[in-house]
Amino acid sequence: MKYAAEFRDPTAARALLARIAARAEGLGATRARPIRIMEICGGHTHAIFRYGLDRLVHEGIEFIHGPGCPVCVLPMARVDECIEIAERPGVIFTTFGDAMRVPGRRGSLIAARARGADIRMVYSPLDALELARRNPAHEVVFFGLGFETTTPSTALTIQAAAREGIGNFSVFCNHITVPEPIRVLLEDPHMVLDGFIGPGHVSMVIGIHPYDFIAQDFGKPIVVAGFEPLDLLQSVLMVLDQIAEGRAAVENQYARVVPERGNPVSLAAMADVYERRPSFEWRGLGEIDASGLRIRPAYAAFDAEAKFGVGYGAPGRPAAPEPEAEGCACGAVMTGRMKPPACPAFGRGCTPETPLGALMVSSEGACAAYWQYGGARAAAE
Amino acid sequence: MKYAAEFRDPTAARALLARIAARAEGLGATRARPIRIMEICGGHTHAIFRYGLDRLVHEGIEFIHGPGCPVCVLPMARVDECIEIAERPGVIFTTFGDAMRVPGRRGSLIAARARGADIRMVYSPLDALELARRNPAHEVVFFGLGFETTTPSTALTIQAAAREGIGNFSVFCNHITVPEPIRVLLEDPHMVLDGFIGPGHVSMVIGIHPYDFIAQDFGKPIVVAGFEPLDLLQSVLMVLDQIAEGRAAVENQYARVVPERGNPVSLAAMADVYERRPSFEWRGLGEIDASGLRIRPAYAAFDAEAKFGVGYGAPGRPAAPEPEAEGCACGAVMTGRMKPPACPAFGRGCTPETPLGALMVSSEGACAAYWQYGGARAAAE
Amino acid sequence: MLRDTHVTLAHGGGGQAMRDLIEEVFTAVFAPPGMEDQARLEDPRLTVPGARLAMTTDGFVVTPIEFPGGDIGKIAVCGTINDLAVGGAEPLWLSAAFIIEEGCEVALLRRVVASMAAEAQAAGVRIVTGDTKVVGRGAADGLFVTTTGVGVIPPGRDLAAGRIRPGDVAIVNGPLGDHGAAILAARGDLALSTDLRSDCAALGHLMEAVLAAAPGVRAARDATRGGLAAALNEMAGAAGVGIEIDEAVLPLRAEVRGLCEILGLDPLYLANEGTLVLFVPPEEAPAALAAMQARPEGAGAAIIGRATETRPGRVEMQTLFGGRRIVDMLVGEQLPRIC
Amino acid sequence: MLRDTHVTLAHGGGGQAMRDLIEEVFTAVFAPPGMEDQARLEDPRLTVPGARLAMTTDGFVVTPIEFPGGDIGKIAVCGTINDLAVGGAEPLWLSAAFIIEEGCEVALLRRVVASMAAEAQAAGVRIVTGDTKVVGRGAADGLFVTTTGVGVIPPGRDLAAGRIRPGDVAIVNGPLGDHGAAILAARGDLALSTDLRSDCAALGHLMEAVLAAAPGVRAARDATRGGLAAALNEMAGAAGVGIEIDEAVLPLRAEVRGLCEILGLDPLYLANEGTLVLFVPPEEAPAALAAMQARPEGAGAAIIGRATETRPGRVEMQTLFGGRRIVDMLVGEQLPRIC
Amino acid sequence: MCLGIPGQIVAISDAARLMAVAEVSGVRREVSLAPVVEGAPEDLLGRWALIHVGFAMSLIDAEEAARTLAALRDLGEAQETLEAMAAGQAALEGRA
Amino acid sequence: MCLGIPGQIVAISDAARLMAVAEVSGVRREVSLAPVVEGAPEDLLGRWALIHVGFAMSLIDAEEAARTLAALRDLGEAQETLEAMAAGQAALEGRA
Ligand code: SF4
Ligand code: SF4
Ligand SMILES: [Mg+2]
Ligand SMILES: [Mg+2]
Ligand SMILES: [Mg+2]
Ligand SMILES: [Mg+2]
Ligand SMILES: [Mg+2]
Ligand SMILES: [Mg+2]
Ligand SMILES: [Mg+2]
Ligand SMILES: [Mg+2]
Ligand SMILES: [Mg+2]
Ligand SMILES: [Mg+2]
Repeated sequence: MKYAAEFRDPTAARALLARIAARAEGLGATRARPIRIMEICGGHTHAIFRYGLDRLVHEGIEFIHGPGCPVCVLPMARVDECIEIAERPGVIFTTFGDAMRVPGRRGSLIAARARGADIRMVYSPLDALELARRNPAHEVVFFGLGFETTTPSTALTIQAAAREGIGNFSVFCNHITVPEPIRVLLEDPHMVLDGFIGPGHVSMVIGIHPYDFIAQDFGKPIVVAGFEPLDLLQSVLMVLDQIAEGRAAVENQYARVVPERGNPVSLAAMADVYERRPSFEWRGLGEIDASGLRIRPAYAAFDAEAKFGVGYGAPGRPAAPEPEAEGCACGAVMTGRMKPPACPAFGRGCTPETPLGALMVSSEGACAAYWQYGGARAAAE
Repeated sequence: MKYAAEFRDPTAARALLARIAARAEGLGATRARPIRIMEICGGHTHAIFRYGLDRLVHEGIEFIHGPGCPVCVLPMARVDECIEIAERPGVIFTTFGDAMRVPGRRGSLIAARARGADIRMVYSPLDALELARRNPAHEVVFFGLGFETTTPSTALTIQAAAREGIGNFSVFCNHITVPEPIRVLLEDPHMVLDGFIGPGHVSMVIGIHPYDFIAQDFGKPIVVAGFEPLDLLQSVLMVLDQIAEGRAAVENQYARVVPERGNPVSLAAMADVYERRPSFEWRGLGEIDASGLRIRPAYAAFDAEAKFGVGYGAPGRPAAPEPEAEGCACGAVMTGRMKPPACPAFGRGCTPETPLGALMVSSEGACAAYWQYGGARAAAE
Repeated sequence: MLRDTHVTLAHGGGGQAMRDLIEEVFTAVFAPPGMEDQARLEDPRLTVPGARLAMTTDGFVVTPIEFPGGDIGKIAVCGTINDLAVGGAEPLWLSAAFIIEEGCEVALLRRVVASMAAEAQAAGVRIVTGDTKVVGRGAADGLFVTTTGVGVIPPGRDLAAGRIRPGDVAIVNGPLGDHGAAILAARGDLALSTDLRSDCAALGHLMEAVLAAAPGVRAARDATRGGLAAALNEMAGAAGVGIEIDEAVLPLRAEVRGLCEILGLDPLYLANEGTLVLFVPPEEAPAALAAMQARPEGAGAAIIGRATETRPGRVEMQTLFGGRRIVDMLVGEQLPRIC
Repeated sequence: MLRDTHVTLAHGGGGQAMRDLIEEVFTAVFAPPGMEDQARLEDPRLTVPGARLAMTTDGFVVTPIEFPGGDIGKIAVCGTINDLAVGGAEPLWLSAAFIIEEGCEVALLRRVVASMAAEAQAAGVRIVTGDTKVVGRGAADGLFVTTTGVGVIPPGRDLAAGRIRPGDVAIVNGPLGDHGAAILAARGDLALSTDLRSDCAALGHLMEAVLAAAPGVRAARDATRGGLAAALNEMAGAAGVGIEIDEAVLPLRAEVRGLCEILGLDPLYLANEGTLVLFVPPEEAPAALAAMQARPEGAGAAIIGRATETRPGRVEMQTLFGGRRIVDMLVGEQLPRIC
Repeated sequence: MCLGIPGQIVAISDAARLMAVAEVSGVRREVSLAPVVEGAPEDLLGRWALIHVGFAMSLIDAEEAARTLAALRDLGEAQETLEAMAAGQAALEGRA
Repeated sequence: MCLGIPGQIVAISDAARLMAVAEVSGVRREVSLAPVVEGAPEDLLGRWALIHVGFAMSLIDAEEAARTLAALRDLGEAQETLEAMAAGQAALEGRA
């Protein structure tokens, strides 16, 4: 696979690992006092575990798994609202497969489908729109989920629906943005992070400058990275180089895909279709100001919240965010203060089959990744 | 079974058969020159074959099977319209099982259901109304089919729907009336009938006087009969008695169920809900003036023809009645000029599996009854 | 561990959830021999010279899944045992394959499995292997069960419809149409209620008792789909004989009659799930009838007619009223006739 | 005579329509022995002292019913033959039970039946008995087929997962995940198109060839639902050994890799329908591999790993990148991960 | 066929909506009494009615039924006498 | 995970709606070129793009890719030299 296989070469990996080790030694990093690098993005978390990078890098480097999995941070209330919509007669509810297993108070979308709701997995919002074209007697709702990488596709699909005048298509918008929770993490007085690996696919849309505040305001290095193992290792090395050199800058390891200023078409579509919500709830993190997007009134005809009267502002909706489940340490894990196996629920009350917390829900959640790839259990043996 | 088993007593039957034979002899009836008695009603036709009465009565008595099976006389165009309605998205189409097999140009309701239409068999129009209550997001259409016996039940159901304000219920009205086709038959210059057995269940609603014209205008005896075998034999005897005595009157053999003036509640409901159509098509008989009912404008909200824009007067509907299928002799059989096995199609092109004509469609059609109970094939052996 | 109350697609996905479902709901109750992909079986009766192996399969799709007198599991075990038994085979082993609709209650599955295990045990048969598949909501109607049975036909035994001779006597083991009528009422869409129960029963022991008492039995059929009419027509056709039955002696419950009157149905075409018809030479008829009546599943047994030389392949009925009519195969499905 | 182009409920009603469908579509092609309710069978191999009877069943529910490389009928025959073959049984007889949705095309049924007959003939197996049920529109997904297989395990042969020992070598007969990937693409709801074909194949002859060349084969499994990962985990658990596989040598087609990248899937969990994994003592591994590679259905055979003493019950993979990871059973169903 | 069947009113299920339970040979079904009710629905308990498509269409007149039956029974008895005579005659002839 | 995957634009399926066929290891899927098209859609034939949820989100910059790869390759070659030297050293030590 071009532009992928080349970035998995084990020989280059060994070289990078050696350099990383040398840098870590030079910085005096040890298992007890590690350099803590947060990979923000769930895709990076997944790659780290899939390729075993956490066990290959020098023991003085610790990966902290950030809040960048849109599935993990989806709060219960939003899942409940999905189900509420999906169970309306005549609705075809479409979603990425990722969201099917996320638990709400009345169970997951899988459970709702098993109860009879017409819920279908699609690969693209364009496929949902096509379903709407083909099923004029049904209302087709697309579950818009994801960070800035995914947001433009939903915006472009809504624009297409508006152009074609498709009246039976709407989006239940749960798009969220990456920079805001990072700021929350950095403002936390218990913050222990030394640097960041930035999500390359988000930056392919928004460019690298939205992260300037990380370097400028908080003095932390950040490298926007690709998703192959060599991309990740190279980015770790670039973060370590900055630390060693006493610099803090936004650097772009993923220049083959990420333009410095992002993608103008996507940015324009987002600006046209969406506006910021005053705040949005993140599972495990609570309400975060200006961290979510909603559909502008001009596109209200395509807004499932408006069409079905659900979501923020709907009558009877609880104002306060959902408290974390009893015994769940997701907040501590997500802010880097605890490793998954240290959570008392890990592998006991909380498994991928019966997730208790956000991070066990998606295979990109830190706890699920620990579990799936056996890091935890192997370590426990 | 009370009021049923008592009327199946073989000893009494033998007595009636003996009296019938004596009367037939007395009247000089022979196989070659029989007395022809038409049982108007399909229910009577069915009972005659089920109990083998045709083979038990004196050979000088010939039963002629009349047009009184609402399923048999349902024209292709109306079946097509049923399917057109049933295939609309969101429609639950309900019908008595009787109508499922009747062929239209695009096949039967069974075929439409197999293609995906939501078609359900019910026992009562009240069950269709209940489906409408339970499925508010669907339009539930009831296929109103039948003679005066059945018409009041549909009318009472529409009145109930109107009282309760149920907006998703409507009736595709195909109710027809018995007297009009009888008049057509009697006006036929080739008419060969000597008397009639009248449909007892129709008279339980309309009373016996709507048949006065048969006796008064055409001089033919008619006896309104019950449905058990003794009822039928007694009625045959009563017809023969009239003939022997040179009388022509409307008599009531079925007084235990049929009040002379019918049922006032049912008659009022029919008058409230229905009005006569200028004419209606009968399979095998063509258009007959004032022989069908339609829903009055006051109940248009419950009229599927109005709701879906189908039926008489709909744009594109062929004005002329469907010509009989090539080689089909239904018209001749239905008017008593031919016996089913004499039809060239009988048992060849036309079987209950692949009915060509109306009379093979329902098990109450004369041809189907001949087929099912082996009259024809046994005779042929 | 199985925590779910309803089956989801995960339970058919080949992963841990499926393993849990299979182990806790199925194999824990059926206790099949070994856990390989195939059961490995031995029985001395199979190696007797002249013994033949009998094999039969049926899919079961009944709605509702549980009904008065049984459930889909009970029918699935009884039906396949009966298809072996009517051929004179001693049933030995069953397989059971489940197709489960997403959303099916686990508790329902447990009840069905328990019912199968109980029925199999009572019949002296083992459920030795199985399979489960889960399909999406709307892709099946709750639960389908397919059972396959293997049995052994002792040397020298040969029941076959083709062996029926004119004069042979037709016997049924009980009232007709109970299953079809009970199911029709239980479905609820016609809003009829009755106290009827399905006749669902395993007839292996009954057949062995009859064969012991009347070794000359020519042939037997279970009168399932298409009812007595279908079984008799099939036998008349295979044997090239006529069959004549007498309406007056047909065992029929009053409620079955009532339901048929209300819906314009003919009880001869109603399905049974524990009713067989067999033909015996006239001299063995009393012994066969007595052997049936001595068992609970044959308590209502009756002689209903006989094979004739006239009209080969044709079934006729002497009506209660003194007439005669042909009893043909059903054309199409039997639909309620009302209007 | 069968005139309909589509199946209706009448074809399951027990009457003439059903008889026509069964006779013209099924028995005319399968030509089962006799027309009783049960097949009556004999085979000299069954009466050899020490021979055991093997029995297995599977329901098949694949969507779409026809797909590149096969159809539901081909899988139904191959899958059950394979479940017999991986236990060392020689497949003899199959039953086939069809659950058909109202509206199913008769032409499709004919193609499926022809495909089953051809596959059975090629595998040297007879389809000896069957059943058809028709369910209403929406009560099944087109067509389900349940096959049950009976075979004979020659005396002395004993393949069982419990017999795997540390050091035994794991061999697969060809590329992984072709079936799962081909089906996912063929379904069309993800709008992906590929040239992939299902690996659907009967492996009875392959197993016989391997057992002839390497009689010491310990155990085999067909890696169907849950993929290679499920088969290996099951074997590791049954044998109480660890299993270690090497990502670098796993046979995988480029398109399967591509599809997995696009949808965030793991090919180890994709279903196969003609792929088995077997364990042999190391000294017999070359012979087993050669015997496989000599046949078309084993042309892509490869040694993929071995049993170990460490971590009993656990499957681990050496990653391409030099790391190690646990290959666990799938949790729930594998869902596309996209956003 | 305008299938109608005699059923007995055995319970009132919803007096306001004139719904009752009718029984035919042990089979029960809810039916509307609308066509036949005059006073209180309860007055119809135990009565027989002709049931058609979920409605009690007509009350069965027990007296009329008895009258018809009596006539038929008389015919039947006359017939039995005739048959007995015929049988006696045949027996005599057979013996002769 | 914002799963994105490099795919090659191999056909234009609907130029008016900016739809094209992208191929990843022989797997084809229709995608929207909206985010990346500037001139005629045909100009993108043969180009590689980052595909995400049915959209070509970003064109892959072949030069940048080559640059990154070259750096990694240099590292790798240096590593191989180092490893060879280490192996030689180990061998020498082993012999010693
Ligand atoms: S193990 Fe479960 S509860 Fe604990 S941190 Fe992880 S996801 Fe949260
Ligand atoms: S046999 Fe068929 S075509 Fe001929 S009269 Fe009867 S129904 Fe009509
Ligand atoms: Mg069978
Ligand atoms: Mg059977
Ligand atoms: Mg049977
Ligand atoms: Mg299986
Ligand atoms: Mg019975
Ligand atoms: Mg199996
Ligand atoms: Mg299998
Ligand atoms: Mg298997
Ligand atoms: Mg069968
Ligand atoms: Mg393969």
